[in-house]
Amino acid sequence: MRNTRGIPRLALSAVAGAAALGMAVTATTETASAQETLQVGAIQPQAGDCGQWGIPITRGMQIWADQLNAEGGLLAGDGKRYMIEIKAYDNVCYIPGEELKAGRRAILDDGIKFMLQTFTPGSRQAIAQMTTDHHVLTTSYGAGYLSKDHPYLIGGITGSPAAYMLVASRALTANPDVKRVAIITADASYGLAAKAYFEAGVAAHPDQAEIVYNESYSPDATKDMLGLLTPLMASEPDMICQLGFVPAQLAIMVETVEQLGFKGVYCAEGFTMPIILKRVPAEVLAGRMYFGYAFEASEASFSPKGHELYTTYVEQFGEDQWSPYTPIGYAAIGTIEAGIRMSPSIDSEVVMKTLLGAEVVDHPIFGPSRWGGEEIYGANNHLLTPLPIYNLGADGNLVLDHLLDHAAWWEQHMAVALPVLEAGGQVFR
Amino acid sequence: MQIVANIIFLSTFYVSFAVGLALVFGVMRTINFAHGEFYMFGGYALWLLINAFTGILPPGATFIVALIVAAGVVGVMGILVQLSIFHRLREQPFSIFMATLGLSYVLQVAVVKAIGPMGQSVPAPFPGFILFEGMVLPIQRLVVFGFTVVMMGGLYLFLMHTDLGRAVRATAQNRTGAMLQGISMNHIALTTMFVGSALAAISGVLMGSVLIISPFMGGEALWRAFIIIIVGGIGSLSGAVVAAFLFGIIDTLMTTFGAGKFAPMVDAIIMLLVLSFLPSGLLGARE
Amino acid sequence: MAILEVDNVAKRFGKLAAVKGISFEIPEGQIRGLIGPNGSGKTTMFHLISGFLKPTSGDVRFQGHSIKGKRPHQIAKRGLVRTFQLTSIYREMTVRENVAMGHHVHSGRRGARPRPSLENLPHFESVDESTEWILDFMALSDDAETTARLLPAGMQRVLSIATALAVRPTLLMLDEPLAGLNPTEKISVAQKIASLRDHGITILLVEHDVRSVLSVCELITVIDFGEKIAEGTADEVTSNPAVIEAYLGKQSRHDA
Amino acid sequence: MINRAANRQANRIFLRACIGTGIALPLLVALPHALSVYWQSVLVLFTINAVSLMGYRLITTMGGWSFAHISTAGLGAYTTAILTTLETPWSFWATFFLGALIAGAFAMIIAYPVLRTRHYYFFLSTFAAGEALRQCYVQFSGITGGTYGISFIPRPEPILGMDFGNSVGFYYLALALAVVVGLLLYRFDLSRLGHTIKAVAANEELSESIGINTWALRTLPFVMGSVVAGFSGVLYANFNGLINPLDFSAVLMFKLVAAAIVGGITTFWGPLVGLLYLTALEEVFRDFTQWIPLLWGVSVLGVILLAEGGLEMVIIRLLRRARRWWRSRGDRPPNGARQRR
Repeated sequence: MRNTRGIPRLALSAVAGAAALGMAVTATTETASAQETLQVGAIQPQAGDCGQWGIPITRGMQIWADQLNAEGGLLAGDGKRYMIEIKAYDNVCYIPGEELKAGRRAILDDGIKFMLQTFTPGSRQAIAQMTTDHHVLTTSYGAGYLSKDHPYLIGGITGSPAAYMLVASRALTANPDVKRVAIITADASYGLAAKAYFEAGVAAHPDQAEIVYNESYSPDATKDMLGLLTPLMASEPDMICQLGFVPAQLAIMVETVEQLGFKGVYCAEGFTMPIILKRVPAEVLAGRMYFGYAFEASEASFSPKGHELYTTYVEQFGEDQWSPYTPIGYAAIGTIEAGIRMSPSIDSEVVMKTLLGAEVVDHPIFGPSRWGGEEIYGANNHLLTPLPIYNLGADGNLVLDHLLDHAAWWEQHMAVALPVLEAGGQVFR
Repeated sequence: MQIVANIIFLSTFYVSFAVGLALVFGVMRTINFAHGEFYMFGGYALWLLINAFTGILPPGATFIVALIVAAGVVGVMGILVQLSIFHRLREQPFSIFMATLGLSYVLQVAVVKAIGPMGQSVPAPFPGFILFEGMVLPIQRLVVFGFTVVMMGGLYLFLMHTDLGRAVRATAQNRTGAMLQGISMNHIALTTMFVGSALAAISGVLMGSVLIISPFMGGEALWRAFIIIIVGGIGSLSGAVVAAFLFGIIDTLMTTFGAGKFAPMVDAIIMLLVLSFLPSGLLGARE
Repeated sequence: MAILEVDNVAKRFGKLAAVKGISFEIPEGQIRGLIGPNGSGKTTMFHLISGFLKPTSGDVRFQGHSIKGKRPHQIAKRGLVRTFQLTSIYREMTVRENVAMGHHVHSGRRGARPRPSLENLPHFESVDESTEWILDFMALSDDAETTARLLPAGMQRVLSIATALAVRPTLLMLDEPLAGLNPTEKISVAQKIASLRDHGITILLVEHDVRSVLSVCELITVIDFGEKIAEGTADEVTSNPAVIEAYLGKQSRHDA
Repeated sequence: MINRAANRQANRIFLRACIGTGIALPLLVALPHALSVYWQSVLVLFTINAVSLMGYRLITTMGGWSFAHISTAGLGAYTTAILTTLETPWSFWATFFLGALIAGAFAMIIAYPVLRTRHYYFFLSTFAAGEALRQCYVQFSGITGGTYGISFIPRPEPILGMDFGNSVGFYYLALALAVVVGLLLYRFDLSRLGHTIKAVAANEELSESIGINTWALRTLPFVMGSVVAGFSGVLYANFNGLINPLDFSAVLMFKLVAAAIVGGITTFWGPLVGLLYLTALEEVFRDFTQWIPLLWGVSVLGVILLAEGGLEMVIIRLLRRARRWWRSRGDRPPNGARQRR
């Protein structure tokens, strides 16, 4: 009995082993085939909990590629059209060591020359040297970390973490009666960055508002919103700035603080309105929900081209899978698209020099934008795209509240904002 | 005052999740790592049924349908796990532990692939809240509290007043003794896994109505539940309830006083100390 | 001189007093029986002497030195070695490896401390020779290469005694060495125990089954409910009314 | 008394292993030159993980599956990261040994609580200890950089004309460590002490009763394994040039445990087979990243349910069968060999 049972098991294992070996061989010998295809890398969480962020971002990039490919490819500055292929690499929930491993895969093995990665300083620093050595133009949905020594790292758009500062500031400007601000962020590097930028945004309105609550929560521990938000509400804020909750959690947060009697305004990077409106009626929330992060594709008026992203995504994956994070990858890779369009060659060094050398970059979503970042990063490698800030209309639809000029805002408020960012460990000069 | 309500609601959550795990742990003397995924299935059962029955059934009725359906389906899954893993690996608790850990990875990816990675939430089937003595009491949470009490009551009746339940209890307290009395281990194991898994699913439905539903909600809750049943004492359901309230208090107070980010460290240290120096927990039987 | 002095030893588990102040002495070279009905506290007593449990009060002296609170391995190193009620062997090792492992305290460069009372046991320079001698003495040579778990229960019991013997104990404590053996095995193991004493080893054995002990032991201590109720020769003990009441009374109830 | 025969036997096996290593070494030295830069980096990480796993396997010989191994390795990593990025930086080589020492010291401290537990309680208590340590990396941000971690850790300064700035040079450093650690641990595994440790794991009560200091013999492999983890952590930090608390999280610990389970821990080389398998799995299916956790899960589940003892046992059985076939191929009857059995 024993023996007869053992044989198929052994055979099974042997076959599985052989198959794995066979696939390894084919995988390594297979090289880039089509000449006219441009591979673009995406280092994002592809599995596990953080897939909630990474997978929609990657899908957004895929739709970007599909749209270009449907036009016959991306028309580069050299006059040729290039088909785009997105290659996804997993950083196992933003682990910098894994970001590096993924970077090695993309850069050293697959020869990727254009790439999108996470904005957190740890992740950017992880592959900074490699992008420089191998001339890999690497964008992100924000800056996070930039350096003169690493010119291939660029901040593609106004996103993490700068957008937090701008949204908080806009909400204060629009609501002069807001005096007390509560900030609640995740105890992780992205959350701590957001904390500093929210603080900077509030600091730009010294005569108006003060921060009355400013805490980090552990994203690992199961968090009951009611318990988490009760102490926040005890500080009697009239504005709540949040970063770190996934969309569904944000919906529960809004419902909970409403129940606890909150009447003020919210600011966050993105609200997924359909799920929030299932919980709290639109007439209650109208005009109180400030958010902005790249752009919100489900709102059609800001960018018709961007809205196509939304319709395509919902078609492919369903409305309940829509995420405010989908557009950020789409928008950030647009900066590289702009670079390739204006560069005389698709050589990544030429694209980098053309892009950074341009006075004004015509971004496919945001239009003409200028470089900035010198004061924070010691390098003008952050494209300061205008930030559309949204709000909820009385009819339950999103409205474009304001288009904020990042560069102008910075010029006006830098003197007060910069020291706050420095204190928060966000300045990398 | 709100703090008191928060402590009760959080403890309710801990109780409803930990009690099934404690039952399985007590009888099988090993951990079913996939318990967290069974809980997650409960959450998704609620989400799917709410989506499917919108406009057909009132959400409150759907909520109750979800409780029944999830308990039944996931209970059967528990039986399958018992037959395919626990029974084959009996007397090898560590292998069971690792095998179910492997299973939990498989189930997570299966849900990501079938439904999607995005966390979901359902609007409260019983919306609204009441104000009482300065406390905000969301009705859905009161409903969850009520169902948890009913669930615990049902479990109590089952364990105390049915022959099968008494046999389960005897096994949890003294395995060898139970075997000597002629209790069939296979029978008890199947019962326990059915009941334990169904409890996980019920907890998932209850919590899915107030928390986020995601493919990974089980993993977070499981780590918490480990600590609770270890502190409560292996094999002791009352210990699990006491520990759940203890952690409900500790966690609520830590969050209230701005030390929430230290919660994982404090939990880990408590767990380490209890395992090492008080292995029978607060109310557990000595082994 | 007494090799082991148990002096008013007591042990409590929370509220439960398992052993309530028991005293006895074992003179060198004796085979002593420690009997009592189930749950009388004899296995607890065994654990208390061998260091697996720490007495709540009282003292245990071995060769004149207190061993209270010492760890079991320290006590074993001094020459007080015990076996276990449920046969304890290295199941996956061969019989030879089991016995060789028993030489742990004598292995290595420093080797064994001489044990004066063991002059009747031959001295060996290497573990291999000693192992060979013990296998031969315990009649295990034929099965030396067998994996221990494959041996019949009786042989496993013999193996556990052989492993303990490898430590070269001056006092060997056997926990129910005859339980669960068939009559032939019982006779052969009892003979082995008797011949160990002839080699200068003092023996304390715990038994539940009175009849099998009576023939081997020179003196018997009877305990019940954690207290010593009698001590004497086999005849004295069996005719002691307290013993009959506590022990045989229970036995008959148990049988019914 | 000396157990001469066993000693001689162990020396013979060890000599064979040394010769084997000696033969394989030129191949291992030449290997990176046949690989692309990317595969060189895979090779370096594999070697560092192999070192860590050898330490892990040593811990498992005392009967417990630790879940604190990765966090402990983190102590080595943080030691080198902090000290080599000071304003007056330490030499890598000093931190190399100091890091391992600190990891060992930590193991010595937590040995007292965690070694009181057994089986999966040990697993859980080491999980708790590891998580507590990892939370220290997060919360003591003044020293550790908190959730940002530490970046731009320099590579080791050259010695004897060896440059460790590139992957090949670093590989030689990792390889040297792997060979030294491997041979030392292998000899230890064969030694009397190694056998006694396994005896303690097999039957602790009996071992204690025959005079074995079981506490010491459970602490020893735990501390030794952790020192080895410390070494691997130092190399990990210096190779990547950055560390972060997330680098020592449970996901990556699970990989290590999975390697040991898939490969098996009976033999010295079992876990390395498991690591090779999982590394290959990850590389082969890297375009299907969303499925990777599923593949891990299936591998672990499959091995536990279908191939008890891990791949090593499958390999051993295959080898044994091949040998039997080789021997019997001369005198096999023309047909019906199976029916006879």
